[in-house]
Amino acid sequence: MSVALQVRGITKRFGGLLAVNNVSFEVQDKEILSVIGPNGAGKSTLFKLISSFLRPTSGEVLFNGKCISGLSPHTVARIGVVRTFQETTIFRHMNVRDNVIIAHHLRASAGLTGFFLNSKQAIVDEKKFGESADEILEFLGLQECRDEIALNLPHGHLRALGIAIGLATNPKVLLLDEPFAGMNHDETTKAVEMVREVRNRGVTVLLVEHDMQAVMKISERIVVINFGEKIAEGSPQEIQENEKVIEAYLGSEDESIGI
Amino acid sequence: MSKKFLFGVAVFLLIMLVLVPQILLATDRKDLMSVATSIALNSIIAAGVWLTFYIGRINIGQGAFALLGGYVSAILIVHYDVSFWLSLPLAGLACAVASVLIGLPILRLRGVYFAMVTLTLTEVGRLLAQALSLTGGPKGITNIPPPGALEFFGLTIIPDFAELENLRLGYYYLAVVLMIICFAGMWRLVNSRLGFLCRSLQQNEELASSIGVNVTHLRVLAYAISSFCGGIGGAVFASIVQSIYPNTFPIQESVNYMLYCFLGGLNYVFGPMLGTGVLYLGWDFLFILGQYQLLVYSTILIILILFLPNGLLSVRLPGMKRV
Amino acid sequence: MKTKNFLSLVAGLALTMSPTAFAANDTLKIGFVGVTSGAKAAWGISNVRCMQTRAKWINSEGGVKIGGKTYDIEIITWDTQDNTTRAREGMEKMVQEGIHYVVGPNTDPTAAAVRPVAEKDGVMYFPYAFPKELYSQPASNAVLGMIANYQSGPAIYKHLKENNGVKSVAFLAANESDALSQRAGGVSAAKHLGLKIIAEDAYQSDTRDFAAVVTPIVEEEPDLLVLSGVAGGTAPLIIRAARELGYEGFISAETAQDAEQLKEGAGSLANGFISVGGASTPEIRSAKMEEFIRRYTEDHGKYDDESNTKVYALEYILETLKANPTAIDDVDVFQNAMDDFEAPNPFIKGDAKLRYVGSTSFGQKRQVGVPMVVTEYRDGKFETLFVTNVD
Amino acid sequence: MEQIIFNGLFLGAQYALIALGLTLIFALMNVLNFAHGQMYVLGGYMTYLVYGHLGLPFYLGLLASAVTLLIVGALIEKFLFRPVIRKSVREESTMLLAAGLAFFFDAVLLLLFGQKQHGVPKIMDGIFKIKTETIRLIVPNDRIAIIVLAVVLIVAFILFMQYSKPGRAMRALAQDRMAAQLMGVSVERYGMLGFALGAMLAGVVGGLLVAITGVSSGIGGPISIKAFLMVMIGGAGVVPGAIAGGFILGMLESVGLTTLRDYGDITYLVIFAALMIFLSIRPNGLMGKPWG
Repeated sequence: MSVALQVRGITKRFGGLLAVNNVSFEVQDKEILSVIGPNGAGKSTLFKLISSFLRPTSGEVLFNGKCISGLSPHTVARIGVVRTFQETTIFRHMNVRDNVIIAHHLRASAGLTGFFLNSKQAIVDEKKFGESADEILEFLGLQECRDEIALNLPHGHLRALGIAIGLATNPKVLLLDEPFAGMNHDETTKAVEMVREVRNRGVTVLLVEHDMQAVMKISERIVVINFGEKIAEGSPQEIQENEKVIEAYLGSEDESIGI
Repeated sequence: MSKKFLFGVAVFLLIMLVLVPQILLATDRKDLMSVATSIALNSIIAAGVWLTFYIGRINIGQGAFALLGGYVSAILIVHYDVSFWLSLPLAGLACAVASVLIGLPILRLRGVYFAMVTLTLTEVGRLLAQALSLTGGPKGITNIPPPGALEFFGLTIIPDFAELENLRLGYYYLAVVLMIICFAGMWRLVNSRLGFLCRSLQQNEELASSIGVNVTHLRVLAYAISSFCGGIGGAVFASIVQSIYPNTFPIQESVNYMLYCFLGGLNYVFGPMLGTGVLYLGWDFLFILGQYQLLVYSTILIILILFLPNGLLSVRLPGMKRV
Repeated sequence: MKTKNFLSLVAGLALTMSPTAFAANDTLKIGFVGVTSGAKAAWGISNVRCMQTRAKWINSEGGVKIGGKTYDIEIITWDTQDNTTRAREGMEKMVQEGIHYVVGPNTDPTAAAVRPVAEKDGVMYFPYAFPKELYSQPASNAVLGMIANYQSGPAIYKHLKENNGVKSVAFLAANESDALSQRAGGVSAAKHLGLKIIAEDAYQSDTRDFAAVVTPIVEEEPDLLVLSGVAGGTAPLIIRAARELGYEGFISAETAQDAEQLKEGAGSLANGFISVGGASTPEIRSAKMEEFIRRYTEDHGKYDDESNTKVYALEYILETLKANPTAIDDVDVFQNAMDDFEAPNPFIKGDAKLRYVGSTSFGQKRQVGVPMVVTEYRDGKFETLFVTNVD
Repeated sequence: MEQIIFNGLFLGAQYALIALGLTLIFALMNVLNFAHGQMYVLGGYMTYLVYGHLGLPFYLGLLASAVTLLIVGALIEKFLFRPVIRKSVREESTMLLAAGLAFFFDAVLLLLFGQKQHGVPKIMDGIFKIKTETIRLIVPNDRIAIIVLAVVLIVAFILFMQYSKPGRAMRALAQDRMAAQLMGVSVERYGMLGFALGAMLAGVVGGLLVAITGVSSGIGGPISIKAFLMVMIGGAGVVPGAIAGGFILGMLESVGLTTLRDYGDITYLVIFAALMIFLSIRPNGLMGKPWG
C-alpha cells in the first residue's frame, strides 16, 4: 500500500485564534480514514485545508508526493482530491441527473469552445456523461428520483446525491463532510454500506464525522483532533481505548462516545 | 433541435427581417422603425446583463460598458479615421478587456455588494469620461459620421449609410442582425455545457469549484461576454445619435437593463429580448398619456411583478422545457 | 394645498381619453421634446406649461390665422427623461406626426441626439442647450431658445467689474456635461475680461447640503461666486450654505431662477443674488404678458421667472409662420425667412421686436432674440439690474 | 480645517440617518429598497405641508412624516413585497418591485407636489461662531439643532433595537431567519414592522432635513443610490455599519472636496473608485455579513 495523502504539520490561524495546530497524518491508498473530534475541535477547518478551500498558515498537504496546498479548489479537484459538502450544498434548482452530469466536468475532453460550437467531442462527452451519471445514480440507489429537482429530495437522498456528485468527478481521494449527520439508524447503515462500496471502486475515502457509531463501523483508521491538535491516531479499537480520546469526549457535555 | 423549435426560429427571423420592416415601410411609421431599432440594441445590451444574472450576479453596471463601447467606437472613427465596421468589434473587445481587468477583483463579490459596485462603476464611467480629454470631457464627441461602406475585394457587402435612401432601415437591419447573432450565440451558450456550467455557478460556486470548475475563469469569461454585448450596443447607439456624452448611459439606463432582464424572466434566454420589447414599447405607447405616462407605466410594472414575479416568460412555465 | 394638481390629474386623465373637442379649425401641431420627469423635470415642465397655456389661450380666441387658414394649436409632448435614445425617438415621433416645429430639448446631450433626425427630416427645433455646433454651419435646423451663458456671463461680469469693483471670481458647477460646459464658457469669458479666476469647483448633482462644497470657496473670499448652469432648486441651497458660512461677495447665475424657490430655500440670504432673468420683469412687461401670467397661474399654479424665457419659442414659431405661410410644412422657407424676420414683441412694453439673432456667436441667425434682463433678487422678487441685447 | 471636519460630521450624520432605514429593511427582508429615496422625499413633503405650508410646529411635521411613512411602509410590505417574495424563484425579483415602486413614487410625487423645490422657514435663527487665531468655525444654530436631533434619533433607534422586545425580535430575525422562526418570532409580523420602521426612518429623516436642504420631487433616486453606497461601505444589513458608512462618506466628501480641488473635478471619481477598490478588498464592507 502506498500513501495517497500526506498532511504535514498543517496549521491555520484566524486572527488570534489557532483553529488547527500542527496536525500531521497520512492516508493510505484506498483506505477509509475518519477524522473525528468534539464540536469546535477544528475538524471542518482541517477539512477545508485538505480540500484547499482554505490556505494553511503553515504546513502542507501532499497528494501522491506533490503539494496541493495553496492551489485553487478546482485545480485540486482536477488532480483528484474532491470534497463533498453537507446536505444543502447541491445545485438546488437542477434535477438530480443534471446534478451528476455536470459533476462530470473534469472528464470532458472538449474545451469550452468545443462545447459552445457543439463539436463532435462535445457530443461524445455529453453522451458519455449521461451514461456514467445513470450508472452512478443506479449505484447509489438514486435512479428513481433522477428527474426530481434536487431541492425537493428527502434528507437521505440528498447525502447520496452529494456523494454521487463527488463520484462523478472520478476522484482518487474523496473527502466526505459529515456524511451521516442527521440520519437515523437505518439510513446510517445504508450510508455506511454506500461509502464502503465507493471505496471498493478504488477511491480513497477520508471522512470527517460526528456519528461515532458509524465511524467505528466504517473506518479502518481514525484520527482524533481536539482544540486543533491531533491527540490520537489508530484503528477503531485503539481509539476506543485511548484515554485521551475518552477524556476529550467526556470533557464536552453534549457528545457521547457512543460505544 | 426539434422541428418545432426550428420552425419557431424561422418564423421569428421572417418576422424580424421581412415582416416588421415591410409593415413599417408600408405604413410609413418612421418612429416605430427607430423604436424597433432601439429595442433591438437595448436587448443586446440587456442580454449581456442577463448573462451575468445567469452566473448569479446582479449587474447594474452595464451602462459603463455601453458608454465605453460608444466612446471607443466614436474615438476611433472621429480621431483615427477607422471604419465603423472595424470600430464595432474593437469597441466590443475593448469592453471585454476592460471587464476582465475590472471583473477579476469585483466578481469575487456577491449579491448586493456586486450590484452596488457595478452601480458605482456606471458612475465611475461617467465621471471618467467627463474628466479625460480623449473623450472630449463634458462636451462629449459630436458629429460622428454614419457608418461607411463595407467592402471585401471590391465587393460592397454593406453600402455607405450616408448614401442610404432610408437610413432608418439601414440601422434597423444593423441592429436586428446584431441582435439575432447575439441571441443565437446566447442560446447556443446556454444550451451547451457552458450554460450548464454557468448555471452551476449561479446555484453554488463552492460546489462548482469542488467538482473542478474553474470558477474565476468562467465568471470572468461570462462577464467579458456580457460587457462585449454592452460595448457593441453602445457603439451602435452612439453611431445612430451621432454623438456621445458622459451621461449618455447614466445609472438610470443601467437600472433599466436590469429591469428588462427581470421582466422577461431571469431563467429564459430570450427573456431580455421580450422584457426590453415590452417595457420599451410600453413606455412608448403610454406617450399619449402625457404627464401621466410615468404613473401608469409604473403602476402596470408593479402589477406585472405582483402577478408574474418570475418574469413574463414564466407564464409558459408548466409546459415548457427549462432552458 | 395641491388639491388643484390632484384635480387636474383626474381631469387630465379624462381629457386624454376623450377625443378632441374642437373640430371647426384645422390643427397645427407643435412638438415639445424635453425632460419632464426626474431630477431635471423643472426645466421641461415650465417649458411645456408655457406652450400649453399659450396654445389654450390662442385656441380660446379662435385659433391662429396662417395664410388665410385658421388653425387650432395642439402641443404634442414627449418626455425625454434626459436620455439620448428617448430624445431621438421623441423627435422621430414628431416627424411621424408630421410636425416641423419642435421646442426643446433641454440638455446638451439630448439636443445633440435629436440633431441627426431633425436635420435630415426637416424639423426646426428650439433647444435650450448651448453647444455652438448645434447652431453653426453646417447645422441649420436648431434655434437657441434662450440666451446662452457665454452671452450673458460676460455682460454680468463686466457690469460687476465696472460698477462694483469685482476683481476675482470663483466658479461652481454641477459635475455633469451641461453645467461643466457652461462653467468652461464662463471661465473663459471672465479671463477675457481680465478677472482673476480663484476657483473652478464642481459638486455631484445629488448634493443637497452644500456646506462642504462651498467651504473651500468661501475661505478664498472671491468677489464673485458664479453658479454655472445651476438648477432652480439648487441655487437657493448653495446661496444659503455660502451665506451662512460667512461669504460676503456677489453671487450670480446665468440661468433663469425662480423667486419663489429662492424665498423658500434661502429667505433673505438670497438678497442681492444676480441672475439672468427670464426676459421679463414687471418694469418691462406688457399687458399681454400680464394676461399670460394670469392664465398660466390659473392653469398650473405658481408662475416662475423661468417661464418668462420659455414663452418665446412658440411665439417665434407662430409669428414666423404667419409671416411665411408656406413654411408651415417647408422648413427651408422658414430658414430663409429667419434673416429678415421681424415682428412686434407682444410680451414687452414699447416697440420691442421679435427677431432672430446669434450671428456673433454662431455665424448665422439661429437664436431667438429676447432682451437680456439681468435681475437682482430682493425679498421674494426680482428687480431689474440692467437690460441689454445679444449681438 | 475645523469647518471641514464639522461639515463632514454634519453630512455624515445626515447620511447615517438615511442609511439606517435602508439597512434595516435589507437586514430583515433581503430587499434592496430602491424606493428608499422616494420615501425620504415623501417624508420631506409631509413636514413641508404641516410645518412650512400650514404653519404648525416643526415636531408635528416630523410626526406627520413618521406616521405617513409608517403606514405606507406597512402597506407596501403586506400587499406588495410579501406576495412577491413568496412567489418568486429568485430573491432578486424584489429588486424589480422596488424599482417599480421607485418609479411609481416619483410619478406620484411629481404630480402631487410639482417639480419645484420647496423649503421651509428656518427652525431656529442665529449663528454660532468661533473665530480665534487657530480656530474658525461658523455653524448656524438650526444646523446644530438638526444634528442634535439626528444623534438623538440614531441613539434612540439603537436603543430600541437593542432593548425593546420588537427590536430584539427583529435582530434575531436579521441574524438567522430560521432560528428566529423556531424561537417563535413571527416573520410576517416583524418583517412588516421592520419594513414600516425602515420606511418611517426614511420619512423622518426627510422631514428633518427639509429644514436644511429643502425637498424636491426628483431627488429620490439619487438619494437611494447614495444610501446604497453608505450601506455598502459599512456592510449591508448591519446597523453600526450603516452609521459608520454614513460618517465615512460624509467625511470623505468634505475632506475630498477641499484637498482634491486643485486637481480638477475628480473628488467624486476618486471616492467612487476608492469605494470599488475597498469593496474588492473587503467584499462585505467594514462589518457586513456575507450574502449571496
